[in-house]
Amino acid sequence: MELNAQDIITWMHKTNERLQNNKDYLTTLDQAIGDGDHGINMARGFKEVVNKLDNENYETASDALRDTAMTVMSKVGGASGPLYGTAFLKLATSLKGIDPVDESSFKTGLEEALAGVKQRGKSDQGEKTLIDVWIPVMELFDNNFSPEKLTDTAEKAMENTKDMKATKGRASYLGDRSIGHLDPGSVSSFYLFTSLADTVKGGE
Amino acid sequence: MELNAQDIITWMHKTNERLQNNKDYLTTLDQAIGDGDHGINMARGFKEVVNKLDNENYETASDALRDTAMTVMSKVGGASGPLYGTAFLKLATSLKGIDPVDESSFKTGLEEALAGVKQRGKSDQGEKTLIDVWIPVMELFDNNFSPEKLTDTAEKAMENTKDMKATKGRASYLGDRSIGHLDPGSVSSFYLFTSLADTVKGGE
Amino acid sequence: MKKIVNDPESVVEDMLDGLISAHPDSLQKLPDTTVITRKDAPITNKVSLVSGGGSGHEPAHAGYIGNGMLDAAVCGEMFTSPTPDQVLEAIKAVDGGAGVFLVIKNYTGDVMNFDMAAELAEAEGIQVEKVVVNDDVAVEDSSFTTGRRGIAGTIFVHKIAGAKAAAGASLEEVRSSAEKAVANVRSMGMALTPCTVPAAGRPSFTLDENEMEIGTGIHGEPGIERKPVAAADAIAEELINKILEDIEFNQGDEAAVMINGMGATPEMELYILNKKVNQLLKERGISTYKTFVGNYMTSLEMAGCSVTLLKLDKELKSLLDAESSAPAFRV
Amino acid sequence: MKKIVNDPESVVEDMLDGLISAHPDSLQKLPDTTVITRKDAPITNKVSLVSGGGSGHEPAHAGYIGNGMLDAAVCGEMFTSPTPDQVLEAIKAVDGGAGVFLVIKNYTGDVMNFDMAAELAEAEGIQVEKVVVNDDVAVEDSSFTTGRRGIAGTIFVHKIAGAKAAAGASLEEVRSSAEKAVANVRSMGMALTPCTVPAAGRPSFTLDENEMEIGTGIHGEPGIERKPVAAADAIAEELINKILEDIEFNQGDEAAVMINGMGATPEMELYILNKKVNQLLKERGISTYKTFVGNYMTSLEMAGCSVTLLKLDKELKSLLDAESSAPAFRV
Ligand SMILES: Nc1ncnc2c1ncn2[C@@H]1O[C@H](COP(=O)(O)OP(=O)(O)O)[C@@H](O)[C@H]1O
Ligand SMILES: Nc1ncnc2c1ncn2[C@@H]1O[C@H](COP(=O)(O)OP(=O)(O)O)[C@@H](O)[C@H]1O
Ligand SMILES: [Mg+2]
Ligand SMILES: [Mg+2]
Ligand SMILES: [Mg+2]
Ligand SMILES: [Mg+2]
Repeated sequence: MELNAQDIITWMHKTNERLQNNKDYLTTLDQAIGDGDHGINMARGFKEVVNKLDNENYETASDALRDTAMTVMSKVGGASGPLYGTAFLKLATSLKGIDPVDESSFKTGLEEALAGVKQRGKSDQGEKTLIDVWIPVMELFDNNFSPEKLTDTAEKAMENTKDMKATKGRASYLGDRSIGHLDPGSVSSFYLFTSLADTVKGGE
Repeated sequence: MELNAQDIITWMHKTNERLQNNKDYLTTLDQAIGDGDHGINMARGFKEVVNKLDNENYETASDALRDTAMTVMSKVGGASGPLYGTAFLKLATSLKGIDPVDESSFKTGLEEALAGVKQRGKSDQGEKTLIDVWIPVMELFDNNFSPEKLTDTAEKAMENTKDMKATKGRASYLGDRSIGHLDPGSVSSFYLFTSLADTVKGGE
Repeated sequence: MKKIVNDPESVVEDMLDGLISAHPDSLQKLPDTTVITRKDAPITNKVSLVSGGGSGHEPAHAGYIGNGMLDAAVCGEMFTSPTPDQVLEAIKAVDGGAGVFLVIKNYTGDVMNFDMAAELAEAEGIQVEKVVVNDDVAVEDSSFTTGRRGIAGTIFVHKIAGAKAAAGASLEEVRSSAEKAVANVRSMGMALTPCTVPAAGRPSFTLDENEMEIGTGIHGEPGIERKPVAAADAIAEELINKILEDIEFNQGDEAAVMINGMGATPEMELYILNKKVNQLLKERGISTYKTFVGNYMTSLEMAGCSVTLLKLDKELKSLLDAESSAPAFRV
Repeated sequence: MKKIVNDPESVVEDMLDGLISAHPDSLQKLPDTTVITRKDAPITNKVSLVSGGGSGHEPAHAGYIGNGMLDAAVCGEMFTSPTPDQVLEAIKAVDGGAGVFLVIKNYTGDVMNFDMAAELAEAEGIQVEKVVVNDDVAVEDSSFTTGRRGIAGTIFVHKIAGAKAAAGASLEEVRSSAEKAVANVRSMGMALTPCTVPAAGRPSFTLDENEMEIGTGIHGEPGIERKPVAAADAIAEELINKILEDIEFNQGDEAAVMINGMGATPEMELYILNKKVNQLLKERGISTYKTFVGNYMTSLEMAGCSVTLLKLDKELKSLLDAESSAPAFRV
């Protein structure tokens, strides 16, 4: 796997498409155990991301990721804004000077992104948040990565959040009653990573 | 026809019963072309009237009517309170010193009651108000009165308000759209006079 | 009907008890009445203001009691004019020797009940004057009918008359300023949903999921037109146009604006409406002197709003700006 | 969904324009932001207060801008925490050299976004301190989870911290008084109906015609129990008991009370509730120092209420009594 600036743009376009198409679904998920804005937040933010990316020229993947981070940070809001923003920013910083991005560097980038998210969110694995999708995805890289596995892993991880009890984020107010619902942030993270898989596969 | 203090008490009891039983119906009528409180107002007021009448001793019809007037005035509220209050007060004043009340005096009393209502309400015949029931009823006395005719006349007069256009009271805001609805105050006046008919008939 | 109430028959009494509990230092309830007065009433030699009407329009009217506004509010049953004996108690309690001024909304019931109280008070030697507010342009003004209703514009009349009285004016002067306010104030309202009087238990009317009604009264009286819910800008335009058909403004005239919520309308929506109202007035060369946005004259949990314009002159401006300590209209 | 709006995507922007139109002399919007500040900001040498959060809770938070309360409010999208860049703009605009104090409600999003802004501001050489309000006893307080939410008690924290800052206190002193307020404030809410975010187009939850929910959050977060609508007195008792399980009051302790409407609750119902709350406090030997009844922290057109108690000491009482010119909290 290799990613250059154009791949990042493609990745974000595909992510945006999924978010726009599933805005209502994400909102429904968030209405069940949160406040019903996750779809609206992500759709608003990523619309701005692709807008931004389409209107600039990027030399490196890192540069495109940095603008993605800044746009997400200033346009998404809520909990997911600073978390995704932090993740992309850490990824961008970690990948600085590496172009195209190779699989091993990408894994290191994801590790640093995850560390940033955990610190920012004061959260960890098993608390029914998007972290529960990012960890298994991160572990896949530089190991036995393939686009199919990426989609598969992200999807399973997303589904696993259903049976978890939330201890962080808004769903934590529900305690045990959060069990049985998908975590909205994990679903948007699934869209992100399955879009990455599509990007790597090429085509469309 | 003759009315003494006890007849007035019986009359008000019968009126109260009808008002309590039809409170909801009157409210529905008032919701259509007014503000939906006529049933509530009249039921509240006449509950207090019978309460008052049951707890005092009255020598004359006039005395009982006076207390009826004062209670209606202070417990009904809205437009109907001062109008019915004025009517009973004028009737009481007109009948002072006449006991038992004969038909001819009663007619004079009703005439004075009507004059009071017209003056207080700045209203007259044909404006779709309770006046449209009181006028034909008044004309009946000392003429060819019978309890059956009283009920009949009041009922017809009440029904006639349906086709009128309101030019006074809350229904007047509707202009032509007030046509096709019974006037709530005319319906409560029908209850009043059919209860008087019952009282004169005796029994129950 | 979902409400935070105990016995539907005692909502007014319960509310007034809760009101006095919340304002023990400034308000009092006259024993065995539904009359609320300022605690320091009567104010010697000040003209005192009494307003009132049916309950269900909170903060009208008890919320407008305070220095520079009302001395007493007479609270009737739900949407039902208070009775003459109650109004009389209010008049007697607040008269400080300079007379009592009544602010009456133009409904048959209010007019009759307040008039009777005024007659009774005059019989007891108290000077009484009054003004009848009829700002609602949804209703045709005709001398053959009951005429226009009194709605949210009443609050401006309280303010003007109250400031005049607080400044030491005579009963006659208060009446003259109040009449000027009435002559220059117009309102127009609309509803998205009806409201339910607790004792009635069901709404006074129904509207379809995408219907609104223009011109609904503050007691749920039917309005003048039903149609699909329009955008805020279109609603603003319709309400403003209807008002400006009724009262002439010249280029450069100044107006006080009230964007009033009917009870269940989020403040957000009132401000969205205000944006357009402000712009429309600007386009017409009318200068907005002051704007009041909030729940001033409500209809229980009705969703909807009204817009009020008060055309100002120098006197009205200074009276509008004068201090008021009334909790619902602090200036 | 029936609302007085134009484009559901631009409700916040439209609202803020309408807000500025209504208060042109006291408020301003920073260009290209959703930040509202007092017009005379920055006040030299005064600690400045910045609060904010998602929109839809009006008058929170822009209504609390004024002398003695906030210097700026950062308005996020509907129910969505504002972003760090917006909070940073607010901090920069109001800093008068004595530092900026942030009042944050305890939601993951608010905490993260405000923290990031604080880090950015500190990097620019501005002193920043903060307090996180967590008054909602409907949520269990646990160090392993997100902890209790911030709801209507936040208004009292604005008032206390704002009065302290207005009195010339240092950033550290403001923080310490604000923390005292947070430690002593508790709230508990309930809902009769849900609300609808315009862009979502449907309510966040549904309740049956005779159901209420205890403990609902101000963003429609599910509460702790659903049951048939109870009488006002029973609701008062349930809310007060839940609060008093969480904070100890001793005989003779004084409290400030807030009876807060969620947006569509008639003031009448709030006063009916207050009657019982007042009585329950009296029974428990708690003395009511001041009571605030109204819409202070809403959830759009949700019907329901919350009760807040702030346990007072001498300092908190004098800060509560200090002057405030904020339109939604005039003292
Ligand atoms: N502390 C946290 N750590 C990691 N992820 C979190 C945390 N809190 C929330 N999230 C993620 O954010 C998502 C919610 O995002 P969103 O609805 O946009 O924000 P908000 O909860 O502020 O409305 C959750 O589904 C969860 O995946
Ligand atoms: N000016 C008037 N003259 C005579 N009767 C009137 C007048 N105005 C109203 N009414 C009567 O009063 C009735 C309404 O009473 P009610 O509903 O109790 O008062 P409100 O209209 O104040 O709510 C009407 O149906 C009508 O019969
Ligand atoms: Mg959310
Ligand atoms: Mg009526
Ligand atoms: Mg009425
Ligand atoms: Mg949110």
